Order: sequence, then structure tokens, then C-alpha cells
Amino acid sequence: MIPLSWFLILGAALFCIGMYGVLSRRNAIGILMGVELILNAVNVNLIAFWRYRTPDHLTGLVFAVFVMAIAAAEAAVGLALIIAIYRTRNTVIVEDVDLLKM
Amino acid sequence: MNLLGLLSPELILLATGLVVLFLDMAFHGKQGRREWLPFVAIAGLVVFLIATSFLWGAHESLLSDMMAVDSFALFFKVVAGLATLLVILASWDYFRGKTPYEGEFYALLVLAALAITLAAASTDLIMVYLSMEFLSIGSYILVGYLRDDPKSNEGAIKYFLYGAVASGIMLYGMSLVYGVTGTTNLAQIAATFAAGKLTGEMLWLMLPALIMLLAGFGFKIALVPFHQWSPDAYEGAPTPVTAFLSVGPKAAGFAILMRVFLAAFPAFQLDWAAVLAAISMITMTLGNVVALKQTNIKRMLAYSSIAHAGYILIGFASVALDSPSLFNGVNGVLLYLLGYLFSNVGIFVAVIAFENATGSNQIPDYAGLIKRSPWLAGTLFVLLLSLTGIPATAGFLGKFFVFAAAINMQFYVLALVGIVNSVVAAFYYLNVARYMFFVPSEQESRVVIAPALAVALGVATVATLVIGLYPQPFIEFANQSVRLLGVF
Amino acid sequence: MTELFDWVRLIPLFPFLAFAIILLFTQRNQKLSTYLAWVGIGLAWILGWTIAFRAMADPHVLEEGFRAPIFAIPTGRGLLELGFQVDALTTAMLFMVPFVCLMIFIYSKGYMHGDPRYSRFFAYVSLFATGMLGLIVSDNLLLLYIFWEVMGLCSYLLIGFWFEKPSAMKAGLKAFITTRIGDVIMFLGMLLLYSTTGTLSFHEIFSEETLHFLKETMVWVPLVGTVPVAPVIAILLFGGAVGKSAQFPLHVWLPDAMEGPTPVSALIHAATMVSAGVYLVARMFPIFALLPETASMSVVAFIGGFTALFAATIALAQDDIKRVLAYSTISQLGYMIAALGVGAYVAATFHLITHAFFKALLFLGSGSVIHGAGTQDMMEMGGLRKKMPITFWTFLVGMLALAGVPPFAGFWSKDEILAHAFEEFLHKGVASWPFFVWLVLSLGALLTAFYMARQVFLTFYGETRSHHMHAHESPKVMTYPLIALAVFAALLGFAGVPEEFPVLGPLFGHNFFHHVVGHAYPATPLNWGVMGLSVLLALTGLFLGWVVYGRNPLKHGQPDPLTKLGPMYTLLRNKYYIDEFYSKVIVRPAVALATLLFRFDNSWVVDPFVNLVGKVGVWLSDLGRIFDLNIIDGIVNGVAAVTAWFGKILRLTQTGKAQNYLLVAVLTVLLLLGLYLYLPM
Amino acid sequence: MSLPQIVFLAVGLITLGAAVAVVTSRNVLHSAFLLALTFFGVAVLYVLLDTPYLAAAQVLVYIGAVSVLIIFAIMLSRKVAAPDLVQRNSQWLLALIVAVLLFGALAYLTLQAAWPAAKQALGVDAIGGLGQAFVGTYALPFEVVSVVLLVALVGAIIIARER
Amino acid sequence: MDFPILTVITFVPLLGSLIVLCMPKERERLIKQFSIAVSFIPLILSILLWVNLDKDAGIQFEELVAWIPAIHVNYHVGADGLSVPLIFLTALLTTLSLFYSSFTIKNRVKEFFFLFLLLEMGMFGVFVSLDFVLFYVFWEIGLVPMYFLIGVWGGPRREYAAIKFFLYTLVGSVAMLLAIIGIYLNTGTFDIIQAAALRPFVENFTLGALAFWAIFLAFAIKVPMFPFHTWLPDAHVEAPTAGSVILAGILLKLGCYGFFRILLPMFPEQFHYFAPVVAVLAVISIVYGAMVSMAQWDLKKLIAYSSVSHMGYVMLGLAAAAFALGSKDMLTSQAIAMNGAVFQMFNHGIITGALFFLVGVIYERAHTRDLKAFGGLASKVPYYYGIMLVAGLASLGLPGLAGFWGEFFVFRGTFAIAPVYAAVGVIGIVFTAAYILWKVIQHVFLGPFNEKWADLRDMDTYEKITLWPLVGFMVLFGLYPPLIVDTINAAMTRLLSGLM
Repeated sequence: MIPLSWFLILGAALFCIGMYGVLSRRNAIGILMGVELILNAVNVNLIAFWRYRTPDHLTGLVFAVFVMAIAAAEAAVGLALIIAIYRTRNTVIVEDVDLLKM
Repeated sequence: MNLLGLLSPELILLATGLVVLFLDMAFHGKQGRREWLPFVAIAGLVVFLIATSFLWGAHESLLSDMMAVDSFALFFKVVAGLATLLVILASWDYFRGKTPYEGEFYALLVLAALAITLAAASTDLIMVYLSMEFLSIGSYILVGYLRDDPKSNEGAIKYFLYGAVASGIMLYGMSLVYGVTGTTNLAQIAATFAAGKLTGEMLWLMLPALIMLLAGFGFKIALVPFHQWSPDAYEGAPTPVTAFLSVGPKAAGFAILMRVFLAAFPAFQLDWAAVLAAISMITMTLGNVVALKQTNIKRMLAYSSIAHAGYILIGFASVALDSPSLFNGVNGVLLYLLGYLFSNVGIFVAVIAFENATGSNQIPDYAGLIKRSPWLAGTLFVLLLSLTGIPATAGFLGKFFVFAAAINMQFYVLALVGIVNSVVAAFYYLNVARYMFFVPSEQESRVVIAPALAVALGVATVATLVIGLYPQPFIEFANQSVRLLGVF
Repeated sequence: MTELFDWVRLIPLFPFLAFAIILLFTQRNQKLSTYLAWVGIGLAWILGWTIAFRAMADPHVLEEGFRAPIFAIPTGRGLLELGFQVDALTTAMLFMVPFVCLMIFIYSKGYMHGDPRYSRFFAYVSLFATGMLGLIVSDNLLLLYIFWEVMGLCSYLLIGFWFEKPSAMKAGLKAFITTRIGDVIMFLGMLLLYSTTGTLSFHEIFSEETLHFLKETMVWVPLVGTVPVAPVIAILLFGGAVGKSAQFPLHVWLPDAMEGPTPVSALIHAATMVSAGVYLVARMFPIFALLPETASMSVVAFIGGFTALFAATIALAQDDIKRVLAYSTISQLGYMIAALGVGAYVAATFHLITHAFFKALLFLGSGSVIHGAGTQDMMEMGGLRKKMPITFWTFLVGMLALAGVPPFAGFWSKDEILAHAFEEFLHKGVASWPFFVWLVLSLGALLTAFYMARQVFLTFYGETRSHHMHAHESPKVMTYPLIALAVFAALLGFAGVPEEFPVLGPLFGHNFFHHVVGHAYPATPLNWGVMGLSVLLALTGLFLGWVVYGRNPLKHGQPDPLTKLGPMYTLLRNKYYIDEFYSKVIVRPAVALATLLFRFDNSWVVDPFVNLVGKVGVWLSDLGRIFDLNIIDGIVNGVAAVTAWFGKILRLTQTGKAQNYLLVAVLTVLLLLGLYLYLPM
Repeated sequence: MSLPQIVFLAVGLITLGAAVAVVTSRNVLHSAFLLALTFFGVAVLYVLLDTPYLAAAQVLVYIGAVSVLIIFAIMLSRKVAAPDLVQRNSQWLLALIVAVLLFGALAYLTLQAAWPAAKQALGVDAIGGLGQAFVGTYALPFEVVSVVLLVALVGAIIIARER
Repeated sequence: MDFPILTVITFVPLLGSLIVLCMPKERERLIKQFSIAVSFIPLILSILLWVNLDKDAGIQFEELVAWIPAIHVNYHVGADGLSVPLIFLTALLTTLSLFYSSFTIKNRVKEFFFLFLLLEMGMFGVFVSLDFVLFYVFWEIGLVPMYFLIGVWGGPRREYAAIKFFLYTLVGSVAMLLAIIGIYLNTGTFDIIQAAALRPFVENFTLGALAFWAIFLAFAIKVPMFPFHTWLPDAHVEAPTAGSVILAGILLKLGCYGFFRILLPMFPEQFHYFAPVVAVLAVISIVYGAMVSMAQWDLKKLIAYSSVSHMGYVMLGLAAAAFALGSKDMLTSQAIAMNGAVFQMFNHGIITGALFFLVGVIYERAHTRDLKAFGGLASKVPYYYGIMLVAGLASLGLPGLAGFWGEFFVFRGTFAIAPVYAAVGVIGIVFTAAYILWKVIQHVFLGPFNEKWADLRDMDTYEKITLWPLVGFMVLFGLYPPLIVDTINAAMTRLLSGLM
């Protein structure tokens, strides 16, 4: 039997790894990957909780599915924006994208 | 009332959005007909507002408690509708020549309004998450709408990255809430805590949960320190979008913040009230102080809107639902939002008008505006006064109520910080006035305002003054709108 | 009967109307202005004398007084009633003031002839007449104070009448401010009296119960402690008298006041206004005398006595014909004050009246001399006796009166003072202030006689000491008043002949003046010894004067024999350097302090943040960019500086790099988390 | 230690390892592929949680999404995937610390809570339930999601489409 | 009386300003004449008001209409012996200012007259409103037009002065706002009279003290009292003539009025407790203001500082009255002190108003205000000299002119209650005399004539017309004070006996 906490720890780890990626990657695609990791961590949490706490309501499960869908939508928009940036600046290095400041 | 009736506002908005979208395709290449799209959108919004008004007084929970139709939600429907209406007027000839996708813009705007109405109504964490994402994604697109303008899509990508991560964090928090309580329905969450079956260790887990939720909401409202995306996004975005962002998502954020915290976590009020009070002080101070140094009016307004979020938060931090006093905090927030909606959007309309005429957003370029367009200068000044909080304007009413709430809860320090800030704020608002009226302008060319903009500006100014001079109905409106499903 | 006395209200009104009409309408027309002024004062004079003589015959009025209220000002639930009155003292003054005024008004026509601001002169003097007349008829201290100040204003305007002359304009200011200092002290006295007794009207103050109440009441005075209230009030009020009557130490303004036209000197700075101080003390005498053994009387006596002698000494060494008279005025006022100080109420008032006549005469005489000789420096004059006989003879009368030579007016009044002082001294013994008073006044009498002799000899005898002098007698309009005044200066004394005096006493109605004014006070017994001494002193003085200046008159270029006194002479000539002392110790420091305060206001108070801005703002290089440079300083920038500083710091966080923003956000989450995790523990 | 636990540990380690590699690799292409591996690992965890269909969905959706990512990576790799290019920014160390601390806090809080050790048997038919939930209880969210997808689609086109 | 006279007085100027707004800005003559005509309506009405005032009846001409029932805010206006003279003063000075400005204001005429009428409304509003919120609204509204009058038509450093003025006043008023809310939460009403009757914070002194100081700050800045006076010199010096006149003549009175109408009735305990502090500040203001103005070489700045000194008298009287609260036998002295204070307010209005006009007159011609630059003008411009002399003498409190009575009563009342303060304050009188006669009269008018001004013009007719009424009142009230003191005294006695 796997204790719930194992899943949770893994989720937390995934979350933090993703967070690190988001904070430390220079290029937009890398950051996007980080975001995806975070969302997966959330899903792990949701499903684990569902399974262990309230298996007879599907809330967690449904939530996870929605998260997936939204993640896809987000990815789509995000990539579109990356393309636009790439067009205008010919770069995807986020640090270099700082016309707007102060 | 039947389901369809209760959902009618949302459905109308959805329909309007889609219709505009399809008409835009249908009219492909027929520029002449595309001119009509804004009218369609406006018509839709008007119908939406009417439908909303019919629902007044409804107090029900729909679709297996996914969303509520209560006065609180309806209030925000109104706010969303008005804001969008004004913004559409404001963006009338803004995009001409800037983008080929004018029609979609109106559609997206209307759908964003829909997102706001959903957000204000949702009573389930899932709905909260979805509506917020809905709004966010719409906003990203709107900010990046001028895809060939480097500033525009830079603003968008920053907004996007920040938003994606923020929502990720919030989502993690939600997952924890779900894990602890086993439900995502706000009322049931509250019930679980009320039942008191949860062990201390479990409750411990609520800490990261609440903080992460706060991070997510804070991002939407642009509360310090989750505000940093906003100046860049605001400056980069097309000005009408900035106008929308400065009001719509903020309102939605506050709606969600209040509903979630009041409906789901009243048990923790002591904790979050303290944090929110602190955040509100930091927020308004930082917003004002940094706004002082801005020379670009859009950026100045971005910071000022951060500051205003701080003022509004005073109201919610000192919320007192059970107190007999008239100043229960929430009504302060609502009144403030109402006034802020008109004043701020109005100012943005003026800014757009100026931008359309001169192509500049630099405050010094406003020199001698009184000569170049007395009415623009005059109305802009009135609206600035409203943001400063001078009596006889809507802004004063809001400040009055939130300060009153703070004093009512004996948060004297909070109130004090608030007034000190409103003085500091006066300084940069007056600075604009100073340029408009005292500093002579280099060029004498008149600034002409498009009719649509003139209408929007007029409406905003008149509304600001009316609310300020005869607030009675609006106060009643707000007082009734305090009726949250499952809270009151 | 009463109907007539009710008319007292009009007395000040006539000249006031004259003033108003002249100022507003007839500036252009000099003749009309003159006649208006004359009519105004003339009517006042007629009415004044009618009332005065009626009153003299009416014991009721003399004892009780008659009051004619004007209006009342509500004070909370009570009232502050203001009005005019006729009583003994008023009667005496009413006899003197309007007449002297009239004379001088007439005289002025000649003296001011051809002056560009001729009409305004008459307007001012009419206003002055209003003030003086109002002063003597007011029935309460407040009204008295009001007219008192009005006179102060007129004196200011008239001294500075020729304001193109810096000396004149400065003198006017000096007069006003100096007297104002006294007035403020008096003002306090009035406030104290008012808030103690709750009334300012004389008859209420002097009513039995009020006086008794004042006797009982004590008051706490800073630095002094708890003392009876009466002397405090008295001394404070006396401050006003010191200012107006130019007593030491506030005497400095009067000599400078001679910058004004001579009629003004005669009217204001000899006959009437300056004696208002004495009048005040006389008026409030019951309060001064309430507790005789306290400081109230002795202070008065000392100040008066000291001033009398002190001014007399200065008068010795002056060359300006008017300044000599000015100091003699100060000295004579000292006599009156001192007299009051020793309780010689009647004598003081009597001397006040007589002095008014002969001093006015002397001034007008000197004016006529100046008018004729075109200079004020006695060292340049000489031998004017033949050129202007009328002036000479009248002046001589005045001089003898002042010197106290019997039977001229001055003799009787001065002698009465000395006699009274001596009387008191006999009661109180050598160690008492009446002795001091008697001593200095007698000494003063000697000096007075001497400097008057000096003046007369220098002016009228010998040969003229300046070649370009074509002196001529003054026109009739100037000489007639001289004659009229001379008559009074010669004969008025008989109104106050001591009762016991053989022949004259009974002849002149048993000391008529005392019977008018002093019903409440015992008459001073005749004292042959004192009288003899005073006559002797006067004659000695004159003799010495003749010895030094008369026997062999000064030639041109010859120095004043008094220079032989050496440093003493210099000291006197420079009036003991008191002006210099004041300007160094009081005026300059005050101005300096003001300037200092302003600097302080500008640098520190006006903008509490200025310094902060100065410092912070400097290394805040980009302060100017936010607001235009023309809004740089002040609190505006205080706010600006502090906040801009924050702003600068905070803006640094706005790097434009999305990931920095995110880091901040996550850090915050972590922070809050840590906070909440570690707070409970 | 039971079999599932061993499987969990193995998969978990792989997943996390892959994840770490994703966020550290200097080559975007490698990151992309490793990301796929991570997702796969998560999918396996779903299986362990008795939701194979969700695992399937995971594979489909994410591998789909990831493939898109990979395409981008390749498309832009000329510029961003050059091996000499440093892939982490100046604040990476701070980011690392933050991440570790955050993990510490979360782990602490998770572990100190008393969780039900065992999961009871799955009563409901999850797949069917899910299907009904989407048209029943969760109809509204479902619709919303569809609108969101539409918006995202339109937006993506507007922003990304070639002229 | 059923005719809503106060409402008419207050809002006629607003109406006028709106009409002005709609006029074409080329028609300057029309705008000027119209505005002046409009300003006459409140003037006449305020005279009627004074005539019809029943001085023993307390608050009269009341109008009470629900305005914001939701929070119990009413449109509640009324007047009594305290406010009526001030209303009249406002009307008078505004009319004169408009008349004067119609000759001197050359640029942006329309805006000027528009703002000026707006300002008038604001000032009337403060004097008539008996509801806190209403009061606050008018209080703040007055700020805006003044900000523009200084900022647009002011002197070289006008922008600085304008912003400084605005911010200073704002600081005070926002503090007041909090106190107002506090009072409401304590008493449940925004009605000034009722709230005062209910004595807020009577049970919680500390909280009351907080509120007291909050409101005190607002009013003290406006008055202005010693440490808060610092905006005044700049504002006055930079403002256009008419602006300075209104600023000194009326805006300063708003502060004093607040003390009388709100602070004293509302917080008797606190005021009594803190009276020494207030009195000390007042005395400092008197002496300090006088000395600082003696140090000035700029005529306008000198008069500006003199206002600080003269307002000090007002505050001293008030403080003294508060000082003696509770001691029954002091009523007379208190009443006298407060009569003096109010009378002094009125006098300062007409006197300083006149002085600022006079400064304007000379500045119009000489384009300098440097006292050193003049000299000997008396013979050149006798008429101007005469008027200035009268005004100056009135200002230094010469008996027979209005100024004296105010000071006399203040000192009389104060002396009976707190002699030491009075004794110190009296020093101010000497210095006032000094700076008026020495700095103003002597440097400008006396001494040898400065040939530079050989072609200086004496006063024009319009300037004479502007100044005569003011001079007239100085003399009238100087010679026959009961005319106004009757009115004031009744109100003050009533107020005090209410606090006993």
C-alpha cells in the first residue's frame, strides 16, 4: 500500500522543480515547460487526494481533467505569444524582453 | 425563476460574443459593414444590462452549486457591463489601421466581460479557477493584440508568464484545500471547518493553501507584491485594453477574493484580515509613491490603480458583516469600485483621446491642454479630482466608506495610512492638472475628440459627479448588493 | 439745568465735524478750511466755557458730577456703558483746553501761512482738539483711552507734518511708538481694573463699595508675588501717564517732537496732550491714594521729582529755543506728577492749568521768534527785543510765570506744590519721599529760573549773532493770541491764592480754584517759609542768569559760558546719551530679533522639510525631472523628496524582467508561510 | 515493502530526475524530450492511483502538447538551442534556494498531517461517473472550458498567424 | 421665513458660474458685468439676512432636507449671530473683488470669473451648513477654485504656492474627515448641532482627544496658527490681488469659524483640557507673526504675516473662553473674549482685505512691492496715502477704528481668565504699530520723494469705489461697535451657556 503522503511529497517536489524552472530558465519555452510541471504536480495532488479522501465524489478527478484542458489552452496562447515576440524581437530570451521597465 | 432566466445575462453575453465573431468573418473584406460590429456589441451589452436588472433581488444557487445568482454577483455583472461598454466606446477608432482584427477585439472584450460575470458568481473552486483562467487568457490576448507592436506583445508575454505561474500556485493551493476539506464547494468548505472535525495538523495545511490562493487573487487584483506585471502590461497594452484591465479584472479579482474568503474561510477571518490590512497599506503606499515618479501617464495610472486597489482593500480588510454599523466594509468596496470604474475608465478615455490626437502619452505633453481642448481638460480634471477623493465626486464616496469601515473596526493606523496616501496621491494627480492648466503649451493646435469618445467621456464624468452629488441610490444599491449567497 | 449739561456731548463733536469736512471736501480751499476749523473749535469753546462756568456755580455737579451716556456695548449678559460727564476736574479742564486751542488755531493761520498742506494741518489739529476735548469729558476709562490714542495719532501726524524731512518723520514715529509702549502698560492696567471691578466708568469705580472692594482684593503678580490690586492698577495706569507726559524713562520723544510746526508744539506738546498724562493720574487719583503707604504714590512721586530735576538740567545746555522749552515742559510735568505723588491733588491740577497757559504762550512766542528770525538756534539770535517788541513782552511775562516770580500764575501754583510737599515731609520726616520731592523741586525751581533767564537774554538782549537775519514782528493774527495768553499767564494765579493770604486771599474768593476742584481735599495751609524760599530761589536763578548772559551779552562766535563746566556740559548737552542708549539696547535688538525670526521662519518653519530636501534632495539627482524645477523646495518637496526616494528604491524592483517579478512573488509566499509557521512558536 | 511501493519509488525517482533534467538541461530539445518522460512518469502514477483512463488522457494531451513544444524548440533551436548558450539566468541560485525552502515547508506540512494510511476500495465506476459528471454536475464548468478553448484558439490565431 | 434664503445665497453664485461657463469667452465685458451683477444678489440677500436676524433666537433660517438618508446625511443649513456677519463679509468682499478684478484681470477672463463665483459658493456653503458631510463637501470644494486662482493668475512662484496651499489644506481636511466619521460612529448623526448636543467621546477622553486634534489640525492650518502658518506667506504673495483678498478676508475665517461652530461645542472637555496649548500657540502667533512681518521688505508678504498675528488674537480669545469652561462666574469674560474674537474675524476681513487691495493698487502701477523702492509718495498720491493710513491704523488697532474693539475685547476677556497670556500677547500691539507705521507708512509714503515715481498716478475711480465701502465699515464699526457686537454677543452667550 502506498501512503498518501508519498504522492503528496512527489507532487510538492514536482511543484518546486517546476517553480525552479520557471524562475531560472532564460528562454520562454523553458519557462513554459516549468509551468507544465507545476500543473502536473497539481494534478498529482488532486487525483491522490481524490483517491484517498473522497473516492466516491469525482470532484478531484474532474478538476484534474479541467486543469489539463486549461493547460492546453494556456500552452496554445503562450506559444502564440512566443511566436509574436520571436517575430518582433527575433529572440525568446525573456531577460532580453525588457523595453518596459521602471 | 427558471434556469434559462437566471442564466440569461451570461447567455446573452456569450451570444453577443459569438455573433460578433461570426459577423466579423461574414463581413470579411467588407470594411463598411464591419463598422457596425461595435454597435452589435453595445446592443448586446445593453440587453445584458437590462436582463441583469430583471434578475435584481434573485438569490439562488444554480447548476449543482456551481454558481450563484445573488445581488453580489449581479452588482459585478453591472460593473463588468458598464466597463466593457465604456471601453468599447473608447476603442472606437483606436484600432483603425493598427490591426486587421478589429471585430475579434470586440468579441473578445465581450467574452472577457462574460468571464468577469462568471468569476463574480462562481461558488465552487473549480468555477473560480476556470473563470479566472478564462479572464486571464482573454486578457493575455487583448494585451498582446497589437502583435506588431513590440511593447504590446512584450507586455502580453510578461503578463502571460506571470499569470500562468500565479494560477499554477493558486491551483496548488486549491488542491490543498480540496485535500483538507474533501470538497471544492465554498459553502461546504466553510461547513467542514464549522463542523470542527478537522484535526490541528490538517488545519496547519490550510496555511499554504490560503497564502497560495491569496497569491493567485493578488495577481488578478495586482496587489503588492503580486503587482509587478501590471505596470508593464498596462503600458504595453493598447490603451483601451489598459482601461479595461484597470477595472474589469480588478473588480473580478475583488469579487472572487471576497466571495471565497467570506463564503469559504470565515473561520480564518482574523488571519486573513490582518494580512490583507498589511498588504493594503503596502499596496497603496507603494502605488502612490512610485506613481509620483512616472512621466508616462499610462504608467502613472497603472501605479495609481495599484494604489486604489490598496484603498479598496481597506474596506475588505475591515469587513464587519455582523456589525450593526452602516459601514460593513463590503459596501465600501462596492461603492469604491463603482466610482473608480467611472473615474478611471473616464480618465483612460481622455488619455486615448489625447493619444489619438497627438500620439503621445507623456504627461509633459499635456501642457496647456486647457487652451487646446477646454472640455477634455475640464472633464479630465474632474475625474482626477475624483481619484484624489475630493468631495462631490464618486471617488470621495468610496474613500469615505472604506475609511469609515476601518474606523468602525478601530483600524486607526490603516485609516491613517490611507489618508496620508490620499494626500500623496493628490500630488501627482495635481501634477497633471498643473501641466494642463498652468504650463503654457508649445503648439496651439486644437485637440479634437471623436464623438464616441466624447460620449464615453461625458457619461463617465456625469456619472462621477452624480454619484458624488446624489449618492443615495448608489449607496442603497451597494447595501443591497452586499447580500452574498450563503453569507448573508 | 441738566439740559445744558446734556450738550456736553457736542463739545468733541464740533471739531470732529470740522475735521471730517475739511479732510473730505475743502482740502483745496485754504480759507474755508481755516474758518471751518475756527468755527468748530470756537463753538466748542463757547459751549465749553458756558458749561464750565455753570458747573462752577453748581455744587451738585462739582461733587457728584453729571453724566451723559452715549451708547452701551453688550458683554455677555452685562453691558459696557460709554458716555460723557461733567465734574470738577472736567470743569477745570474745560476752562483751559478749548480756549488754548482756540488761541493756537488763530495763531496757526499766520504761522502756517503758505504751507502746501495748509488745509490738512487744520484738519489734523481739529481732530486733535476732538481727542483732547473728548478725553476730558469722557466718563470712563475706555473712552478716555480711545481719545488718548486719537491724540497720539494726531501728535504722530503733526510731528511728522513736514514728512519730507527725515528728522521730522522719524520724530513722529519715535513719538508714537514710545508713547505706545506706555499706552500698552496703561492698557494692561485698564484690563486689570476692568476685570477686577467689572466696570470702567469713573463714578462706579470711585463709589464707596468698589473702592472698598479694591482695598480688599489681592492679586498675584509674576516675580512680585501676591499684592493688593490697587497699587498694581495704579502703577500700570501710570505707565500711560509716563509715556504721554514724557516722564523719565519715556521722555525721549518729546524733544524730538519739536520737529513739528511750532503751534503744534505749543498745543500738543506743551499745553494739552502732554498734560493728559497728569490728567489721567489726577483722574484716577482715588486709586493711587487708596493705599498711600504702598508703592503707588512713592513711585509717582519719585518719577515726577526725578524727571523735574533731570529735565531741568538738560534744559540748561540746549541751544535750540524750542528744545529748551521742551525740556522745561518735561520738567514742569514732572512737578505736577510729583505733586500728585505727594498727594497735592489740587496744587497739581492748578499747576496743570496755569502751566498750560504760560507754556503755550512761551511756545507761541518762540514760534513768533522763529517766524521772524528764521532760525531756532538761540546762538544765532540776540537783540530781538527791539525788532519784535510784542513778542518780547509777552514772552517775558511767560518767562516770569514759569520762573515762579510773584505774582505771575506760575508762582502760585508752583508754590502750592512746594508747600504741600513740605507739609507732607513735616508729617513723614526726612527719610520720606515728600522730603525728596520738596528738595528736588526747590532745586528745580532755581534751575528753571536760570535757564529761562538764559533763554531770554540769549534771544532778546545783546546784539544779533548772525548777519543774515532780518527779523520782523509777526502779523497780528499771531500776536493777538500772545497777548490774550499773556493776560492769563499773568493773572490766572489769583484763582488759587491761599485762603490765609492777607488781602489777596479773601479778595479772590478764598482760593477759588480749590473750591472748584478740591472739595474732597483739605486746602494746603500757607507756609511763609516755603514761599519765601521759593521766591528767593527764583530770583537767585534769574540773577545768576543775568550774571552769566545778561551783564555782558554773548558776541558772535563766542562760546556758551556753560562750556566751562567741561564734561558735565557735554553730558547735559547730549541729554545723558539716553537716546543712544535706547537705540543700542532696545531698538536695534528688537529689529535684529525680528529679522532673525524671519530667517528662522524662512529656513526652518516655513518648510520643515527644506533642509531634509536640501540634503536628501541633492543626492536624489533626478528630483527635478519629476516636477518642474520651479516647484523645488518647501514641504511639497519634503513629500517629494522622501517619497521620491522611496520611489527610486522601489522602481529598482521594476526591472522589466518577468522572472524577477515572479521571484518576488514566490519569496512573498515563502515569507508569509514562514511568518505563520514561526509566529505561534 | 510492497510491490506498488517499489514501483512508486522507481517511477517517482525517474519522474523527478527527468523533471530536474528538464529544468537544468542546456539544450532545449533535450528538455522537451525529458519533459515527455516526466509526463509519462506521472501517467504511471495515475495508474497507481487506479485511474488508467486519466493516464491515457495524460499521455494523449501532454505528449500532444509536448510535441508541439518540441516543434517550437526545433524551429527556434537555431537561436536558442545553441549548446554554448547559457540556459539559466542570473537569479538561478536564489531561485534554487527558494524552491528548496518551499519544498521543505510543503513537505513538512504535508508530513505532519495525519493522512489516512490506506485507500478504501473504489466504489463508483469512475469512467462512467466522469462522463455523467461532465453533462450533469459539472455541466457549467464543462461549457466554460469549451468557451475558454474557443477564445484561446481565436486568440492564438490572431496573435500568431502570418500576414 | 419660508423663503429658502440661505440656499439661494449659496447657490446663486453656482448658477452664475455655470452660466458664465456657457458664455463665449470673447464676450469679456458681458462676462464681467454679469458676474458682478450675480454677486450682488447674495450681497443684498445677506443684508436682508442680517436685518431679519433675530439675534436671541439661535439658529435660524433653517432648511432640512434629506440628502443621503442611507447614512443619515441631510442638507441642513442655518445661520445665527455667528455666521451671519461672516456671510455678509463674504458677499461684500466677493463683490468688491469681482468689481476690482473686472478692471485688473486681463487674461483668461472667463475662467477667472467662473472660478471666483464657484469659490463664493464654497465659502457660503461652509458658513451655512449644519451637517458635517455638507460642511466637509463645501470645505473641500472651496479649495479647488482657489488652487486655480493662485496657480493661473498668480505671481512668479505661483505653481509652488498653489500646490503648497492645496496640499497643506488637504492634509488638514483628510484628518478632519476621519474625525467626522469617528464622531458619526459615536453619535449616530452627522448633524453638527445634534452631535454637539450628544457630546461625542464624553465617555472616552483619549479617543476624543484624537478626534479633537484631528479637527484642530484642519482648522489650525486654515487659520493659520503658528506652526501651521507656513503655507500662507507663499499663497498670499503669489495670489492675484483679488485672490489674496478672499484668502485673507474669508478663507482664513473658515478655520476660525470651524473652531467656533464645531470644535468648541463638540469637544468642550478636550478643548478645556488643551486650552493652555492652544493659548500658547495663539500668543506665539501674535508676537511671532508681528515680529516676522516687521522683518519684511515685501509689502505683500508683510501684510500676509500680519494676518498670522491678527488671527492669533482670534485664537487667543477662543482659547481663553475654553480655558474658563466650567467655572460659572467667568461667563461674562468668556463672552467678551469670544465677542472680541468674532469681531476681530470680521475686522480682519475688511481691514486686511482693504490692505491687499491697496497693495494691488500700488503693484499695478509700480510693478514692485519692495518697500525700499518707494519713499515720499504721500505728497504724490495723497488719496492713496490717506486710505492706506486709515487701513493701516485700523490694522494696528487704533481706537475709533474697527480693529481696536476686537483686540480690546479679546484682551479684556483673556486678561480676566489668563492674565499672563494677555500680558504677553499685548506686546504684539507695539510691534504691529511698529511695522505698520515704520515699514509701510514711513518707507512708502514719508521721507524725501523718490523721483523714480515722478509720474505715479493716484488712485483711479474704480479703486476708490472698491475701497470706500471697506473704509466706511472700519469707521462705522469703530465708532459704533454695538451695531455688530449685539448680534455676536447674543450668539456667543447662547453658545457658552450651552456649554456650561
